[in-house]
Amino acid sequence: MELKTLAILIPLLPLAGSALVGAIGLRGLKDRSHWLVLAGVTAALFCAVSLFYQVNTELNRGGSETAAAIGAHAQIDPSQQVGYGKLAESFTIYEWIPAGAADWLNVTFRVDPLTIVMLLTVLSVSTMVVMYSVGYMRDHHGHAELGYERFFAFLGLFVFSMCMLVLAGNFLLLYLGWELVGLCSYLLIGFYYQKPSAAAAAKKAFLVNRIGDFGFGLGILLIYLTFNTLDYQEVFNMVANSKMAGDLALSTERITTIALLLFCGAMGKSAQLPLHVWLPDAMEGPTPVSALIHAATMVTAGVYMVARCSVIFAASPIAMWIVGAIGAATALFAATIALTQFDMKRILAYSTLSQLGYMFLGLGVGAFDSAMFHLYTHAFFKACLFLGAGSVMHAMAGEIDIRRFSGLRKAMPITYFTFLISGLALAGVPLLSAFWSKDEIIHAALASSTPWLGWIGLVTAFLTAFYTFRMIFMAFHNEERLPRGVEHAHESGVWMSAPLVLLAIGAVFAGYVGVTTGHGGFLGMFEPHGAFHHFLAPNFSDAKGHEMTVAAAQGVAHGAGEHGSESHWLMWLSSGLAFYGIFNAWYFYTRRPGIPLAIALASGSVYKLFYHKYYVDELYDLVFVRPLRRLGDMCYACDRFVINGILWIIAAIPRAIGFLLRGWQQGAMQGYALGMVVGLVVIMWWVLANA
Amino acid sequence: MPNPTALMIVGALLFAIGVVGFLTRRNMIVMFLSTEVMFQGVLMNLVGMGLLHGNIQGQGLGIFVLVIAAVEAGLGLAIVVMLYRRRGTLDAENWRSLRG
Amino acid sequence: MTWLTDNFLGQHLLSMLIIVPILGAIVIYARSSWDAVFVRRFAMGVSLVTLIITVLALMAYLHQSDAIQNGGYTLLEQANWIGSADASIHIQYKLAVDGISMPLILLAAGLTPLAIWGSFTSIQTRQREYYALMLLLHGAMLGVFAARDLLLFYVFFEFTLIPLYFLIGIWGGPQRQKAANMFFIYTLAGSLLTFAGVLYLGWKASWIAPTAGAASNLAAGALTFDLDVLYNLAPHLCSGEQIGLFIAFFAGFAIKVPLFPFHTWLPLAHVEAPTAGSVILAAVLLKLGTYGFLRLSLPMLPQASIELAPYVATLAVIGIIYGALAAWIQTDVKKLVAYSSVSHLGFCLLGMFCLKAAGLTGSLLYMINHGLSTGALFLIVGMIYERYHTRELAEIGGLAKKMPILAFFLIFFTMSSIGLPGLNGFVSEFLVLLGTFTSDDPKPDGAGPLGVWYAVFAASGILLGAIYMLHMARGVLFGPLKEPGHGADTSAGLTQDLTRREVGILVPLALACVAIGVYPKMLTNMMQPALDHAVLAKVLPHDWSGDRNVDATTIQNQTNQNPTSRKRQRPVDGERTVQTRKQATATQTTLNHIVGAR
Amino acid sequence: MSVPLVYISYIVSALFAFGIFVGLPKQGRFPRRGAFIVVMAVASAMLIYLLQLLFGAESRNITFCILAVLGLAAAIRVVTHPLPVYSALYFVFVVLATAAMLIQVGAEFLGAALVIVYAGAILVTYVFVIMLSQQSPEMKGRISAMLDYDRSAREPVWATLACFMLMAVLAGMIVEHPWKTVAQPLSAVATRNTVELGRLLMTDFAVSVELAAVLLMVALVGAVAIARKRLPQAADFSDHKAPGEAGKTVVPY
Repeated sequence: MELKTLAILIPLLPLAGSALVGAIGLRGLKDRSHWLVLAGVTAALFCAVSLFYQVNTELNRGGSETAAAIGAHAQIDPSQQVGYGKLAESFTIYEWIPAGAADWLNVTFRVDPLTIVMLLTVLSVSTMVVMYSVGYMRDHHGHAELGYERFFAFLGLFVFSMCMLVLAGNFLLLYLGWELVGLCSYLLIGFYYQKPSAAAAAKKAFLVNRIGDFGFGLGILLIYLTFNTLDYQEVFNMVANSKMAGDLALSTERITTIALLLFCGAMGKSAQLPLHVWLPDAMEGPTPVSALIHAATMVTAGVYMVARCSVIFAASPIAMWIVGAIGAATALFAATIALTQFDMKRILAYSTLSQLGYMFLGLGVGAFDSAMFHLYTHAFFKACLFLGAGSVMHAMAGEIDIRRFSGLRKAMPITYFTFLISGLALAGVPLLSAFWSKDEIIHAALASSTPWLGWIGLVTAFLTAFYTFRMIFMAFHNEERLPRGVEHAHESGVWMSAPLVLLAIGAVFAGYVGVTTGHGGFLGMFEPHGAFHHFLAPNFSDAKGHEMTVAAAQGVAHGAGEHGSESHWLMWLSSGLAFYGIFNAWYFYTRRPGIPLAIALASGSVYKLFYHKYYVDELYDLVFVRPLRRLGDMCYACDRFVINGILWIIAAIPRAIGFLLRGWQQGAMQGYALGMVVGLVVIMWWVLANA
Repeated sequence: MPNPTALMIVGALLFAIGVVGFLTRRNMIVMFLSTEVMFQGVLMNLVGMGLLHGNIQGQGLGIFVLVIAAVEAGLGLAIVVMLYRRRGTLDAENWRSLRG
Repeated sequence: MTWLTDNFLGQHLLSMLIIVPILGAIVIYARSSWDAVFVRRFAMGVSLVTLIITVLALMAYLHQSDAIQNGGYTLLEQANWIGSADASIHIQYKLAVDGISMPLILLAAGLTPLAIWGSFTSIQTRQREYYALMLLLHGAMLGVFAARDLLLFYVFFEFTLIPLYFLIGIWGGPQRQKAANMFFIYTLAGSLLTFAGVLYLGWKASWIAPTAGAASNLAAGALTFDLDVLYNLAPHLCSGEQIGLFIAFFAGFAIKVPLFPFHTWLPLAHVEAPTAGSVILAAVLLKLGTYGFLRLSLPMLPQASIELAPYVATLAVIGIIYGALAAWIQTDVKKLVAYSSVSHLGFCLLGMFCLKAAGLTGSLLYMINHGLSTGALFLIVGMIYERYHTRELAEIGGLAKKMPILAFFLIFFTMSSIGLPGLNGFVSEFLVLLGTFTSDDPKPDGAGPLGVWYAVFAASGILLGAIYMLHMARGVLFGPLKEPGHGADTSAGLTQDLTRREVGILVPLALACVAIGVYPKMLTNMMQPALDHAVLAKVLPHDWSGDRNVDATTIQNQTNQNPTSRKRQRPVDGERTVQTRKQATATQTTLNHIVGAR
Repeated sequence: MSVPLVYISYIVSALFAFGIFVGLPKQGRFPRRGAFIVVMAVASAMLIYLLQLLFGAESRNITFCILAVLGLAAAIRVVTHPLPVYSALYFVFVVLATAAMLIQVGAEFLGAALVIVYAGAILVTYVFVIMLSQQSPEMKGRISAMLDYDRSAREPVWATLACFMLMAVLAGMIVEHPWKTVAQPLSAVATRNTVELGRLLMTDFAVSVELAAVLLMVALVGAVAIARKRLPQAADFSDHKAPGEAGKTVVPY
């Protein structure tokens, strides 16, 4: 099929499934509702794969020029279209919004390597999660939960929205997808709407995202003001060319403002530091949702967006610095909180925050392809971890606090092994997927002008390994304990196990598309930067012109041995840290379970700070929510007292006159006659005076 | 031959006295009498002005004043009688239905 | 299409549009023997017939490609009302539609049947009078949008007050009399000033129009209120006159809209009004104010509009934030939605006064969208109220469990209201913000009077809007089930969840929301030429110090009723325009340079 | 010369107004007769002085002055006397004085008509009506025995104030105004007065005369129509009807 048809089909298939389920699910399909959505998402996945082959062919056809362009990036001709030719052109579906005289903001799609990567990631994880949900959203007897069809309709809608976000060819359509995924997140977090905490979490997620979107929307408006277009390629070309030509028409301040406003949106969506508060609460939603939306796909939209706008960001060193700093801060901050939590899903949520921080760190130092690589690997192992947690939760009748159970590895072997593998990947154990991607990011950071970001990354890597295995040891090891009310733990059914296994396989092997083998690097076999980076290279070739991106820009050359073994010390160091973290966790939580308590007691206030998530929620409540609420009270009071008071005063003037005149209005004829006489006298006097 | 201005002055005073009567008396019959006094004043003024202008038309109009006075007396008194029969009193204060 | 317009009725589609509902009202009121059920059905039938006539009018309008491309008006009907062209007074019965009024007529004609349908169970007393008044209101609303004579406009404008006054005062809530009085007096007080302005304009036209060559068939000194004549009066009004007139118009329209400090009647009226009254009030009657600004203030008083635009826009921005904050703390759901109207209409005015094509289109589209989504929200609130006889957030909650269909619609229209992309609210909100944000940017169509900061502050309304709407959705739908002790009252033939009738009311609105959100082109294609021609071309590119000969030619062109050959033609003289163009070209050159050889 | 004239006219107005005020029955008390007489005397004196000034040195018309004083005094008694019958009788004095004054200035016909119409017709009607209605008992110095509405005036202060202003403005205007000089001597008109008046009525005012006749006819019919209504009896008032409602139940005979 044609590229365009495929691109249109990809979002529409899940949407069709979702719409059908929404329309007839309640009456007709009931607990068979999943089939339509599953079919839609799977078909979309096949379309995406087909799209991938087409794009790959296209890239290879123009490959020589691409390589030349990248290789000779120092002398790129400003007038030349960037490497991947017509792929960069977005194609218009229809005219959407009129922005003044004969100027339309269109519904345009753009299919390029970055899109493909995101599509494949999103759709494959989605397929797994939809499959998993079929098992998860039922009780132990196989009956569907209340709202089963609603759940699948929302899932389908989410996949549609995410595909729109990814496929968008301009900023406005990106915003559409951006908001729609926010809506789906809202609906799915609030799936158990009768739980007040879920309802609150849904609202919070939407609102915090809106704060980000406020900035994002302004960024889009500013882009339109600056470039008079919202199309990706036109904007990027203008930025890139102005940078090349040293044109002053586009001041750096303007570009920085645009970049930072866009980054506001990314902070909201990807839960970066000041706006991270919604993500842990979002775990109130059903676990598949946490896996899909709040770990693998939606929250990475911010990363995707910054990567997509790499040209804009790369043009502003300040913005890049801020992105990196916030990423690093979030990574460390979230990891410290994760150390102290006991709710499995919350630990994973903070871990997600932390990993997203890594991605932004990578973006901030210009390693856009590495960040995307990490996004891609992270999707698999984090989804697997969440689904595993969901499996545990399902077996424990909804209990997820790791203090309440332990030693599950015997009863739930599949869950345990998949969880373990993904946990190892998360911890950054060598040869698993995250090892490659995380290491690349840290490497790029260390090589950049801000190496301290890399050091933060290394510390976080140690913490990650520790808290991951703290969770695994507490939940799956030691003697078997079950929460009250659960007679025996049992392994989940095939609907749930199959996705776990598939994702675990992904967690192991997904990293190898980004690795070059046979060059004699790490362990004598592996060098970073593989096919994945080649594939993405055209997207970031523009941005790599910037001096901040030197380290990552080495690209192909990196593995060729120019740096030799000197870069491999990092790989050894980070694997050592991972193992050290795992060892510590083992020691603390299996050998000497008293130690953590002792530490917690010894470091009382620090522990409490971590445990209460740095009191950020409380702070926001105090600083923003309450004053705003007071302001609302004031507005309403102003309405009732000030404005209505003024109105009353204005209305009192005629009322007072009427009150005065009422005395004259006695109804007696003679009274009126008196008035007449007085009037007559006045008139006559007036006439005489003027005679 | 007296000065017409003097006639007008007296007429004006008569008119004003009639007005006071109309305003102050509560007996409807007396109120009507007061209006008759006012008519006298008007009549004198008309004649006086006619004299001042040296023509007869003032007196001509005076005839009509008489006509109006007769009509007014006839109708007004009929109404007074009706009102009296309705309330059993001649007090004008008793009729206040104009009050809002 | 000739079959439609070549007969007598086809030539009087607009008159029929006004007369049919009013006749229906008279018939209903006169037939005291009809029982309530038949009265309802008859009223519904009349409103549907009106809708059909509207659709026919739309078809006839769309057939007039001239009107669509050049933004002129069509379906003209003209007759002398008071006086005649050769007398000293010339007030006409003149109806026509253009791309500005047609969408609003569609909105009014589409919503009234739904509002009437929605009253079937909620109105149980004095039904005959109720439906008669609804139809009367319907006719008056359509008349406002169709009128092309200022006095006729004003008559219809004021006439809408009377039915609604009774609708609120008789079928309203416990404080209905206070609300009705406040609504009536407040709006009337404002529009009396407007009337003074109207008279002044007519008087001014009476001695300027003949010299301006506007309508040579007019007798010298004839008092006229023909909009086509009045539009060309602007060059003859000095700055002070314009500002005075603007304030006079402002008094009536800003209260009607309602703009920020004049809005206090709205929550009260909304809370007390019966559901259908609220729907019509929010969806259509508030639009009379914005329509008045768009139709009268901007094109007639361009200089004052430009000068005062920052002030109006400031009020609008304050209103956006203020309304949103006040909405947030409400405990009465209906009051919350009412305050949201204040916030939303701030956007509407902001888009209007940024004087950019995008902003104007967004503003007009906002009128439609606000009508759809807020109207639907009021309907939904009414449905809840019918069942529980309360709207207090403290007394109801968790209704999603018992009323999933209602929950779906409430969330849907909430999302529409807070501007979720893909639904209608977003398109207009984005256009308004885009227009405001780029207002002082000379490209592509001249610089407007506002700056970036208006848009920045207004954009916070998006965030605040989400806050209060989700606050409401959460309170009503989510959380554990909470209902007043007596449970749902299903005595009037209702069911726990929505009945088929209620779903039937909401579905067309929802479909319209999606349609506008996904493919707004069908509306904007209609609006944009008309806005360009009838508003923007009259406000911005005009040069006030330039010579006035051009005006005469423009006037003649515009009064010419077949402006086929004029495609987006604008007067090209005057310093301002030239300057603007220079700037535009300069920018274009720079950009070309930036872009390189693209 | 004219300035003092105006002031004198003001003083006359004030005095007459004060006289009326004193003479009005207030708060159910009889007026103070002595004070009333004194004030009236002063007022009359002032009036005569004013009239003398107006007449000028060449013609001191004492008769006119006496008539004027008599007429005004009678008029004041009309409005101040508590008993309507007396008011009506005093009114006869007013009519007679007026007629005499008119005759004195040469309007003989009008004077005669005045006496005939007023004293002969209208006054009789008044007396009939007075007799038809309930009256206060004979005074005998006991005002409390009288009907409430006869023995207390309504807002005398404001009314006399308004009256003073009216008098002052009217008299001031008359005195002040530069009247056009007479086109023809008064005597020339006065000599053939009645003939001229008759001619005028039959020529210029012919239509008006017809109209006046019609008017009288209409008034006659109207008076009959009004008076012939059967009125609700006291029983009809027992249920408290709103003012104005009572008349609706009236049916013709």
